Amino acid sequence: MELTVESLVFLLFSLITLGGALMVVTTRNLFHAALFLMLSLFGVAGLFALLTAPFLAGIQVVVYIGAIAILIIFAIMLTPQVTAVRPTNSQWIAGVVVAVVLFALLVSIVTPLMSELGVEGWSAVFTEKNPPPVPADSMARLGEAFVDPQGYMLPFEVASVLLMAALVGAVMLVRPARGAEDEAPQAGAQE
Amino acid sequence: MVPLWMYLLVAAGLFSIGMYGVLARRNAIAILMSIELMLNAANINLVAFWRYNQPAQVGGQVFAAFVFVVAAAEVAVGLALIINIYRQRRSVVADDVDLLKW
Amino acid sequence: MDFSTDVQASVLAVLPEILMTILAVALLALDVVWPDARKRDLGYVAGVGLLAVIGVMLVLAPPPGEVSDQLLLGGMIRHDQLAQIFRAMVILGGALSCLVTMGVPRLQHRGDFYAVLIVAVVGASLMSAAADLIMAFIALEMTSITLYLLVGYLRGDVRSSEAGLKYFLFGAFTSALTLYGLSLLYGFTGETNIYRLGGVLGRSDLPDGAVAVSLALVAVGFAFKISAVPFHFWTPDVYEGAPTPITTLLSTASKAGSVALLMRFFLAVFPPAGLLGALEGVKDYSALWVQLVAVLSVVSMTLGNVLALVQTNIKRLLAYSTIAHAGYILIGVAAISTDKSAEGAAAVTFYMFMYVLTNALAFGVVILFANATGSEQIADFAGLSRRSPWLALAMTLALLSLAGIPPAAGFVGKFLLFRAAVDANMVWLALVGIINVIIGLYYYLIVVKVMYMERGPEDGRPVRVDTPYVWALGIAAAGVLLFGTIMVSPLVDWATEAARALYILL
Amino acid sequence: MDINWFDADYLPWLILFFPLLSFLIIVLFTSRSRTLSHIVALSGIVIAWVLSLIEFVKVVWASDVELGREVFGSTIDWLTLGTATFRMGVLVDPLTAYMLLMVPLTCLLIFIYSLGYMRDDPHNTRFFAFISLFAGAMLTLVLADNLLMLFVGWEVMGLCSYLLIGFWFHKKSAMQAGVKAFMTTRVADVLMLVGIGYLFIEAGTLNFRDILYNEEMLHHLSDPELSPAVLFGGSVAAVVGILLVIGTIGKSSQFPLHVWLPDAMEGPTPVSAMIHAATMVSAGVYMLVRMFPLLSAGADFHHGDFSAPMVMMGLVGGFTALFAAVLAVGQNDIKRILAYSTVSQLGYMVAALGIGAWVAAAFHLINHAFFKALLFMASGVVIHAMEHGEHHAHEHGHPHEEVPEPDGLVMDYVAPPNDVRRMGGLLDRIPVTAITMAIGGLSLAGFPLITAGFWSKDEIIAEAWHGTGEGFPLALFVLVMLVLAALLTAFYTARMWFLTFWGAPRSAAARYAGLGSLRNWWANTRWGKARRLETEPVRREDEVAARQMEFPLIVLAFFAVFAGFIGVHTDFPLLGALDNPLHEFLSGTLLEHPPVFDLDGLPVLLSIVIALGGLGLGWWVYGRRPLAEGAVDPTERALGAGVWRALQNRFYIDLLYRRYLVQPAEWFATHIVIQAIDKETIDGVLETIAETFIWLGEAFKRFNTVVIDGVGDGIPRAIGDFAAWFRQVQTGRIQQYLLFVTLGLLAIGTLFLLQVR
Repeated sequence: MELTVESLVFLLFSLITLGGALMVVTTRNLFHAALFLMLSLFGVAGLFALLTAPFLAGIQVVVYIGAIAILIIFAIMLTPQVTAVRPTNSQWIAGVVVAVVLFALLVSIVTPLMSELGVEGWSAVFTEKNPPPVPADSMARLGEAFVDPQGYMLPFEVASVLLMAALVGAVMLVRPARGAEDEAPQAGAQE
Repeated sequence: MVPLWMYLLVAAGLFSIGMYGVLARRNAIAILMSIELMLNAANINLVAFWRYNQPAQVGGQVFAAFVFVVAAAEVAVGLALIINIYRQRRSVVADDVDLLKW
Repeated sequence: MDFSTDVQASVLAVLPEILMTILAVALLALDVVWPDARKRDLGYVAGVGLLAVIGVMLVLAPPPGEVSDQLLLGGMIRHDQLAQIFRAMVILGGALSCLVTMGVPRLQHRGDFYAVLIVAVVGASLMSAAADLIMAFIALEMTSITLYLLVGYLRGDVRSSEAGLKYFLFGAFTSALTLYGLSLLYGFTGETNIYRLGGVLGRSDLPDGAVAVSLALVAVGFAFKISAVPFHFWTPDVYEGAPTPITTLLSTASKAGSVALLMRFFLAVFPPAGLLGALEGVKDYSALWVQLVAVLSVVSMTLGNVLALVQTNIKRLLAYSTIAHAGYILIGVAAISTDKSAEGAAAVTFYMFMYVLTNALAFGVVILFANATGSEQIADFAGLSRRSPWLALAMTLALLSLAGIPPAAGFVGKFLLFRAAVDANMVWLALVGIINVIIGLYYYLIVVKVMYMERGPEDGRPVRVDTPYVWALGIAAAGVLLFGTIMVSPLVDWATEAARALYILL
Repeated sequence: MDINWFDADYLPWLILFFPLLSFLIIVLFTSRSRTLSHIVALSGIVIAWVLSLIEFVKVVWASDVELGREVFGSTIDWLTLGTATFRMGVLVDPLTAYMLLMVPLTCLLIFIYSLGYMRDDPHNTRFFAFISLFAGAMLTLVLADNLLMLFVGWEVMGLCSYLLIGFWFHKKSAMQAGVKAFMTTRVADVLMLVGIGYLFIEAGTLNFRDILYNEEMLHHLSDPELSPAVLFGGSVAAVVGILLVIGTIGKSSQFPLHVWLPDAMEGPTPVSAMIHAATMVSAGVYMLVRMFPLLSAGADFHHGDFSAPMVMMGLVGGFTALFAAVLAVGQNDIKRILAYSTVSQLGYMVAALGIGAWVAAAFHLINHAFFKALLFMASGVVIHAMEHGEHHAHEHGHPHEEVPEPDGLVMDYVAPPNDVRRMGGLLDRIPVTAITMAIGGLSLAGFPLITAGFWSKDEIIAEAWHGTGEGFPLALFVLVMLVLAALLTAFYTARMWFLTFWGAPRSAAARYAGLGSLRNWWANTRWGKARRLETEPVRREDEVAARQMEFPLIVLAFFAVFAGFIGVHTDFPLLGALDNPLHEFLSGTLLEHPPVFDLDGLPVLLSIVIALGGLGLGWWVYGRRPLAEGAVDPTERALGAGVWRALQNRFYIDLLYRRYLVQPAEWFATHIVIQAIDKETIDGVLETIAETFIWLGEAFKRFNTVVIDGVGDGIPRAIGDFAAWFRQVQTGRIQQYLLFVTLGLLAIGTLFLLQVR
């Protein structure tokens, strides 16, 4: 890979993404983890932009970083832990092993690595470097596809119903108790 | 441009890191964040494949957009459940939630 | 391949979903408008409304064989008999769940609960018709996300909340795995339509390993939904903790939709070479999933049955029974690849149909009983036959059906499944199934024994059965009995026709 | 639809419908009222019985026009699968008609008997519900026109037997016996179902007429060339046949699956009668009789060419007949004697089918049902009388003999009221029972010429004799086994009867035994006074109950004698004048009429000799000098010689037993020495024979306990242990679950990768 500006930018965003992700899963402080999550997601947004998908990059920033991550931060603040607990559980070593094995498995199939190591017919051949350019009206077509009955109108509508149901349910689940219909906290609610 | 497999490599890495987080983090919210990482890995895959294989179509982008929607709904629901648990137990450590077993 | 653009057909194809969405919104509105005292009737609105949707669907159903291969709405939906029959059972499962909800004091008057429940049913219904990866993913998530909520809906109840969290974490994790697999499949082929994917995949020069791994990733999501071992761990905990109507829904609608999607996906995306017209050089990946399904089937049946032997909570027992039944169903799924006469798929369809009814029946009785006594322990069922003979009889019918004893429908279902396996040259699988049926008998009959043979402390005090229950249990029991005896033929015919639609690949 | 339900074609539906209806009504509506439940149950079975008689008459009347080629029946389509259609239907051919004569009648009598017997039981209504279902299931099985429906009835009966054997569920042993019966028969049922499935795949139908009355089909199934199978001589018919025979081995409790039946005695006695005579075990043999054309397909057994299922039936049946007869000799529980006797008699029928004696097997099936139902119900009366006696003995100040009830199934345990050693002299107490039981016993033993049992048994032995004459080894084996078994049968029947009714009472309970009826009258006669019978006031309901129990005995005693005359060989002097209507009638069921062999005097003589010999031996040992129990009672002491003898006897068994365990070699010597010194030679020899059999019975019993029960109970326990251990994996910790999921994924992925390489 020759060092073009593009590849440098790619490396930068990749490092942000992966580094942020690593911090998310390792850092002790949950609040910091959420901030690193935002960082990592920002890296992903950068990768999207690099892939000429400005719309998705935009949503990534607005929805993920602007909404989801903020929601998570709120939740973290709503659930303060009394004591600073260990960040990892007792099976973290198994977790590392499993994650590494899975990574190796995925790498072996989606990169030409195995071919370069001389294993025939194993790895994928995703070595494409120069794809055709993205049409200029790509974003407009994307927008049309969402409302085109012969495009993706159905999933679009379904997704809206899904969001509605999720929000109704989530609100019902966390809204403060009201009247007799609501249940008194039970035995499990020890302090 | 950068070859396609590099994007896939980043996605695979992100996915595996997320998986480690799910398996190893104690805090339920941290687990939720790790799941978000995994979903983002899939999204990188989708967009990268779209860009390199068929930029003239919109399939990959649409797919990725729907993943956003689903992720948003999932986070909302997940956080509601976690807050609910917290109200009862004053703890969101996943391992402590083991009343139901055997 | 072009997708049909027929507007009328398109609307008809998603009419049940449209109607159900309207129903859900209407319930939310009524929840606000109606006075509290009347709110319990929301359950009738939901349950009867869903039943009406089935009616509308069946009345407007395409005549058999006419539109069996139509891909509509940009290829998102395939409107065929398979979708129809699975929709029918999904919605039926939902309707029965709504009716039995009316007996749960803390849920019966909550319009939002019914609305979310119906959205879950919409998701499951879309799963049975989805013909596109995007649609399938959205439908899958729609069911899952709403079910996470519903499982944890009892706010003050520690067990419900815990079950909700567990189901959520398990589901979100496996759906991430599935999504990754789907993204790879999309990437390898550039296609999202299930029916186009198969052809592209078969003719591509992709490395086999890549396809195999993506298949494994996707399979995890399906295995989770139908709770096959080793992706079953959530099942007992969630079944026990969830509000029982939701347990009913989990084991009926959610499972049925997943089974439909599973069959459609495997058969269309990784078709056996013969189905693609035996072109030269077409790759055949079907052996992979057939083996996987067969192995999952064996371990699910065996572990499910064996672990059920040691349970004392009836909901947990039924959870392990569900795992075992996932194994039985997978017997039929394993048989669908080699068998052009569609027997395997027909057997699975029939089995699922009867399973929906049977489980609704069993859980209905469990809810009633739990409300009356506050207990879900098997031991507390002692003397039920003296307290409420009808209830005991209904439960016995459900258990006989699960155990596969005539005259309940379960017998025919198991028979068809095993026959399909034998016809597909998987005699060993059928034999494992039969051995498992014998093991299973034991724990089902223990419950029967407890109900009929033992005396409880409250002998003679009948369990009160409300009107909605009479309806729900009556429908389910009649179904179990009729589909096991005189109505077998019509249902098998329908299932066979549905199964044939599965094999028409575009 | 315009159906005349009283047409012979549709009537069978009604026959099986009413008992099932009674079951539903009792369970759902009348379970709180005893009287109503009784009425419902009784009306159900009475209607079934009357309709069966009508059907039977119609069939016999129609048999002028070649019944067999024309049969009655109707079918409905039940399940269509592609080209194959399952139909549910009823069929009445001569064999069914013959069964219809027996099944509803016996069931009805058992119902009447149960009215009296179960009078004081708190779960009375439930009992009637179950036996109604049981009867309905049996009628379904008998009337079915295809194997699938037969199997449905078969399974429902299995369920009922489980419920009924475990009816007294507060007794742990009863519960365990129920489970054991169910699980044991299930094993065989599953194999049978596999056979049915295989038959369906090969034949495309399960309808009896399409398979069994269809030469082409039978030929197709039995020809290894046309339809090759994997095992057993290469024909489908053979494989299916063997699987069906296995089904019967379980259902009719043939060796080695006979273990459940003796324990099944834990159920109420009417249930035993039901299971052992009218329904369950007969169903197994009935199925074989029904499927005989398939079992014998392709074999020319008249010329020594037996098919694999037939050889299997011959070997299993023959062995079981003798094996169970030996066991019966060693029992002290009156119901267990009868239980083993049933096993033995069923072995007779199975063996008879093995050598092709089809008509004889069916004949014996019916006769056996009559006299065995009689014997069981009579034994129930005996037990009732003994319990009654125990109660009264207690009231009269006799110490209550406390035998602690065992915790679960114990082979050795004999409930006090069932123990023949504690009986004796019941003849005066329950004379009607004693006499009817004697008739039943004689029929079982095959008392020559006048009992039903003689004619059917004789016919089986005659056919075996004929086969032996032709030089078939299988026939010789069956002949030897059956003759020995017949000898033992007569012997243990005599032993049981004499121990129960003869001589003097051997316990307080026996002395006060009675039903509270007839007894007063009896006791006031001079003879009764001479024997110092106790009197007591009789309550009216006791009187009614006693009649309810005795009436069925009398009816059955009639059949135990006269049911045999319809099957007497035409050439038989005098009685042959009846012209053997049975053979002619039943033959219509088969495609190829079974041949009638010429009457041979030798086997008849042999039958007479063994029956009389066995009975004589029994009389010599038990009747001539009746057994008495220790010198508790002055009356017993008066029979000094007998008491001494009894003591000697008991001591002797213990000694033998102990010696055998300690010093096998010394045992024989001591045995001979004692015989030589102490006893007259002939007595000694006879004693030895009797004792040997008893000892053998004990030994078999041990074998049963240790080996067969051990394995049968061991496997379920192992599964349970595994489950309890594996359960630990479900820790409730979500992340551990997810780890397992990931491991599963990795395993699948790795295996896939290895495979595509």
